[in-house]
Amino acid sequence: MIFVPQLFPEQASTGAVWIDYFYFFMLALCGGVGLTVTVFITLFAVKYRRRYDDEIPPESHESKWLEWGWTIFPFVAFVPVFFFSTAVYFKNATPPANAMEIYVTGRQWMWKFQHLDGQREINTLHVPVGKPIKLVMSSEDVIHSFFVPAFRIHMDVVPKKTTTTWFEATKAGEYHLFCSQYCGTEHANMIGTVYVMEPADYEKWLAQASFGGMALRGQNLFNKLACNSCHTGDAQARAPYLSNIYGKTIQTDAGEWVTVDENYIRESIYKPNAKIAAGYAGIMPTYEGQLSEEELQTLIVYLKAIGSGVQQAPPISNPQGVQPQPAGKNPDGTLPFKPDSAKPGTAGTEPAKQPEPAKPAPGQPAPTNPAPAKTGK
Amino acid sequence: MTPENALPKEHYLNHGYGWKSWLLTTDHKRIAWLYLVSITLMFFLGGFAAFLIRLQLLTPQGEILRNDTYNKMFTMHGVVMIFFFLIPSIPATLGNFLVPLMVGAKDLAFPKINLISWYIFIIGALYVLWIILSGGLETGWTFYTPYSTSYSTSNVTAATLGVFVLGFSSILTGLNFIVTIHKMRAPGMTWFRMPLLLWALYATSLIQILATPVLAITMVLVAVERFAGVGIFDPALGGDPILYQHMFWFYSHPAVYIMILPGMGVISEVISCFARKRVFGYKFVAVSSLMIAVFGFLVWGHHMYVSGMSPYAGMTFSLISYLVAVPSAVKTFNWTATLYKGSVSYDTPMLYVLGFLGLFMVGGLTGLFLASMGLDQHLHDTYFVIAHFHFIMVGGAVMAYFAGIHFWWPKMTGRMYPEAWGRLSAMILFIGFILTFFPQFILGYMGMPRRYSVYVPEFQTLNVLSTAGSTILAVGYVMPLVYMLWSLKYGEIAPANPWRAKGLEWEATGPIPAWDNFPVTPTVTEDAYNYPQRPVAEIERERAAGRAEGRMPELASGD
Amino acid sequence: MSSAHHVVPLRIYFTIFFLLIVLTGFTVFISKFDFGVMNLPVALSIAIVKATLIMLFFMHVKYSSRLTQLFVLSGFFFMGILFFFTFCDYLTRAWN
Amino acid sequence: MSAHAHNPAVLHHFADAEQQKESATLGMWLFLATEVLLFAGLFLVYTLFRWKVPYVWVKESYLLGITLGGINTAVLICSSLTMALGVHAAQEGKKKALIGWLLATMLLGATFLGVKAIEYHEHWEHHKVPGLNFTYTVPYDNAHPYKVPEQQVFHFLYFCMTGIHGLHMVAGLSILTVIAIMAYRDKFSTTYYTPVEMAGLYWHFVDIVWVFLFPLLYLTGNHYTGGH
Repeated sequence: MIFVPQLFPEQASTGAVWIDYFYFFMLALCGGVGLTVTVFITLFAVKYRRRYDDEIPPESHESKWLEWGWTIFPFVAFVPVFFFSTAVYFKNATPPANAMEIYVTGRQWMWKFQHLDGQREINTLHVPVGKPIKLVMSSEDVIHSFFVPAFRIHMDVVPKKTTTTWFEATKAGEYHLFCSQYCGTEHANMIGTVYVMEPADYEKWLAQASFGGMALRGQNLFNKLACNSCHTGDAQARAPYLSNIYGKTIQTDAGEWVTVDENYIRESIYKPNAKIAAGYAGIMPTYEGQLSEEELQTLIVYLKAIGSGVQQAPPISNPQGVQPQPAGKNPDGTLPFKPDSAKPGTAGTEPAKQPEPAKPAPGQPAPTNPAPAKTGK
Repeated sequence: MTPENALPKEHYLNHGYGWKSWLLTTDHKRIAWLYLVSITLMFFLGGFAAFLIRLQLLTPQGEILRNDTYNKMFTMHGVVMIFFFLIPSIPATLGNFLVPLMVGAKDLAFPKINLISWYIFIIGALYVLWIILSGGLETGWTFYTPYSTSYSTSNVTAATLGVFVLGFSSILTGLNFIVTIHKMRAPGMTWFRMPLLLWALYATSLIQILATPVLAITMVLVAVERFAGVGIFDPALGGDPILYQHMFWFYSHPAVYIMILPGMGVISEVISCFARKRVFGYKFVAVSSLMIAVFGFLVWGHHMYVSGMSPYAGMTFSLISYLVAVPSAVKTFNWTATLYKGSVSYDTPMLYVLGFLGLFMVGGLTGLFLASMGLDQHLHDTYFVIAHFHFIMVGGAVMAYFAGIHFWWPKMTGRMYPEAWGRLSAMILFIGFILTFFPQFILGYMGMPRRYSVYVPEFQTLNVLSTAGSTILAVGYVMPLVYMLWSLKYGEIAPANPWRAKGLEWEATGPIPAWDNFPVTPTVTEDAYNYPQRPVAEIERERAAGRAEGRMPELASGD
Repeated sequence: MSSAHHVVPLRIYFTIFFLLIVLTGFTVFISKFDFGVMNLPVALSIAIVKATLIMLFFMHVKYSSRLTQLFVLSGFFFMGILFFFTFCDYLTRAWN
Repeated sequence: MSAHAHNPAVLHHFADAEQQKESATLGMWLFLATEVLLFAGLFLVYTLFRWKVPYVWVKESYLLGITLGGINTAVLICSSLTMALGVHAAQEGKKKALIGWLLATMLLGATFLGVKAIEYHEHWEHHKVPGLNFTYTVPYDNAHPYKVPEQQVFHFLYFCMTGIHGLHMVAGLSILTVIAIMAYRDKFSTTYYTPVEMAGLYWHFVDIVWVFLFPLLYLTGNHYTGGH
């Protein structure tokens, strides 16, 4: 291997295909132009070399046609190239609606992942083949950049903001995950591995370790912070009812319309008075500095979960009342939503067939790095 | 070759002796020398850092530097090479020397400001050197926030203020050039009779004047933000890191044109001289410089496709980025056409120009890859970007700078450099360059991110190639330093116009200009590059005669 | 060129001064009212009028060469570019 | 060469006084274009934050109060007039008038800086100096005190903008001092008064910056009445 260097990266996602097509198109186009001009330069330089010291070249005439020609031609020619390149971008830009979400936190100098089912990993990411994965990313400190060459995806991970990217892996295997935005001393070691697994292996991996789903952690936090003391859903509520609100477009007191998405939720938690829902007073305190990035993400997931047509948890007098539930078990009445591992989307297994919950006790930190199931390499 | 065996009695170099006559001079030619010496030192400092970087990358685990030392090295390499070498390189040395000579003036419009700008430069340079020696800087030359404002523990505050100070050196030089070109042209020197180097420097100066202050204020904000703990750019304090990127690239993208445009000007000068032909499409080449300068302001967002910027803004930037390539392409086509039916010699400056044409073209064309939003998804911040940038900056700007230094060396010093050594070093540089940077394109597409002090093993082979190339490159850079220094004392005395070049600078007094350039203000009566041409009819007659006598028409170089 | 020795009549200076003071009073007066999003455009328009008066008459731009006028405009033109493209990003972004 | 031997004010590398004057004017305007872009960076930051958190901008601007700022605006406009009159006097070769107007301009400039110093002192008293003694304004509309970091950003920008403007004023005062001394020593004539004109351009430019700073910083919150 050492003597025959690999010259092309693995192509392991659906998006990579188009990027590679465009790359080869550009290689052919630019290579063609470059070679042609090089041939002309060499030809002229050799053919018209100076034969003797006092040589005087013949009269030359400029051609306006030629000038305007090679000015306008590239101008026009670049437009379709631009459209091709932009089309590739936008083709890859929007994740499919059924994409599975994974929450990513970058920090100096590691990648942390939270799966909706509750798995948490550091510097490893397990995903199934053939399933679109949407990464919802944020950073705890400086700007990082999520870069998986085999998937040809690349997105900056910005502190206090949510950015997203997505991919659909096409080949099982282990792939490098790099941080490509310089982030400090150990930047070069902020490397992770993406394990792309066959769906069956992925299911096995999922089963190995799980806790209460991410939304459940969010709900606990929601109660613990006593958010439900205002967001009650009563007629006299001092704050909007949050059930079913995700994805809706609501009006603010300034009369603007905003869509409730990840960044709006984030803003509303950190800067409650920035865009107040119409009809309510700006009385919510900020939680800036009180929540870790991962905790915030669990809140977002919780609000999204109760946004998908299920009821918000009723207010609970004792915020500590709800204990984390093992994933895979259908929770009792206090949890009016289904854990996401039970969604039919997950690699086709039915919720009933979920394996038994894993060993670790609730509340204990995430299990990290379960032995990777067999991979394609 | 040598009509005279001695230099003239009175010239600008022996006009005065002692440090005062140099450090307090307002003569543009001496200030050019002050810059030349300063930036040469900076070039080798930055080059030393680059060499350490390449040595570190010889093995995946990097045996030489600790991670933070490595980070300081690439930061030093970037800061020194960009702010202290590339930006002042051609404008402040060749530009300072040539602008008044080329327009036919005694000096720049504001000689004192010119000297002040060198002092600002040298103060900034010493200051930044002190920063580097006293603990260093490890943010990368881009100073991205919030790393630079809140997390880096190195000397960021001091360094940003250093860059702030330095900016004014650049601004003052640009201001001087614009006024000189507008107001000090000799009688008859119309805009379309100006040498193309002047057009290029004029366009460069516009960028220096209009873009640099934005960087300056951005750097002040970073410094004050660090000092006061307020968040304009740090999101944890309410700021916006992407705003920083907008402001930074508003300068730093046009800044790459500050670096390459003067190089393009030099190429036009040299290629027409060594092809003995007027630059083909003179007006297009001239105006394309201005086009590059103006459109260069509209494309900064192509550095930010994956930063979280709006994709619609990205589209706009992408389209304009494609279009900004057109004027550069036009220049390349015209240079190629200039060779057609010329009389091409292979003297050292011309070898550098031919090297430039090839390398700049690769650099420019790969720029189109990066202008594409789709491909940038993959190539952003990888070695592909590094390779592209170095093909333009080292393969382009530095090659042009070397071409220019060799071309005007006889005028600057009154002496010739050893020609054989010159040709050898040009070829070594070309080969070393290709070997160093071409593998990086492949590395980049394979996904090796930039600014990595250690890397995964599969990237090793190409990295070894690249490091091997860099040793050749290093030899290529040291050679000119040695023989140029040698030639200062032992070089053959140069004739007044060794290349039989056109242009007022060659018509100034003798082999080396006098203190006040022109004893009598010259009057310009002809276009630039008005090289003698043989009428086609005459060539036809000779051919016919030759055919009649049954010999090959050897003399005619065109057909 | 005529620009070099153009002497502006004193009457013009005093007129401009008077206008500037009036406009300052006006901008203070009008800032008492809340026009919502129009607050900034209103304040800026008045400021731009004032700045233009100062430049045209106090700074003699009206009597200067075309070249000077061009460079006066270029500063503001490139400032406009900075604003335009930065807001191209922010105004079309899904998040801010 | 000999054409300008009579006029000692023309430097050796210029062909004539006309060329020298035009060069100086163009150079000055280029420098001012640079200054425009320097302030453009600050205005961009200002505009962006104002767009993002308008409520903070209104309420923090309200705290600045407009009295002193308004006085300063008037002072600066007066100083622009006196400066213009000074240049006029120089054009007509009236030495005494020139020195008088220059001194008046400097006096007004110093007044401006004095008022600014009083304002800065007030901000210090009110704990509104970012990084040194900043206290967040507590409730806007409710009883829950909380930090809005952009509050500090507003005052930070305020200090940056007025501070850099103030530095320009100080530089302007120094330039005017030099010009006044030169005028006193009869350096100027009806044919050579370029330095006075250049100093004037600079002074007016600094005035123009303030013309924008005043509404942007002080008047933004002027309609705010304290309620929601």
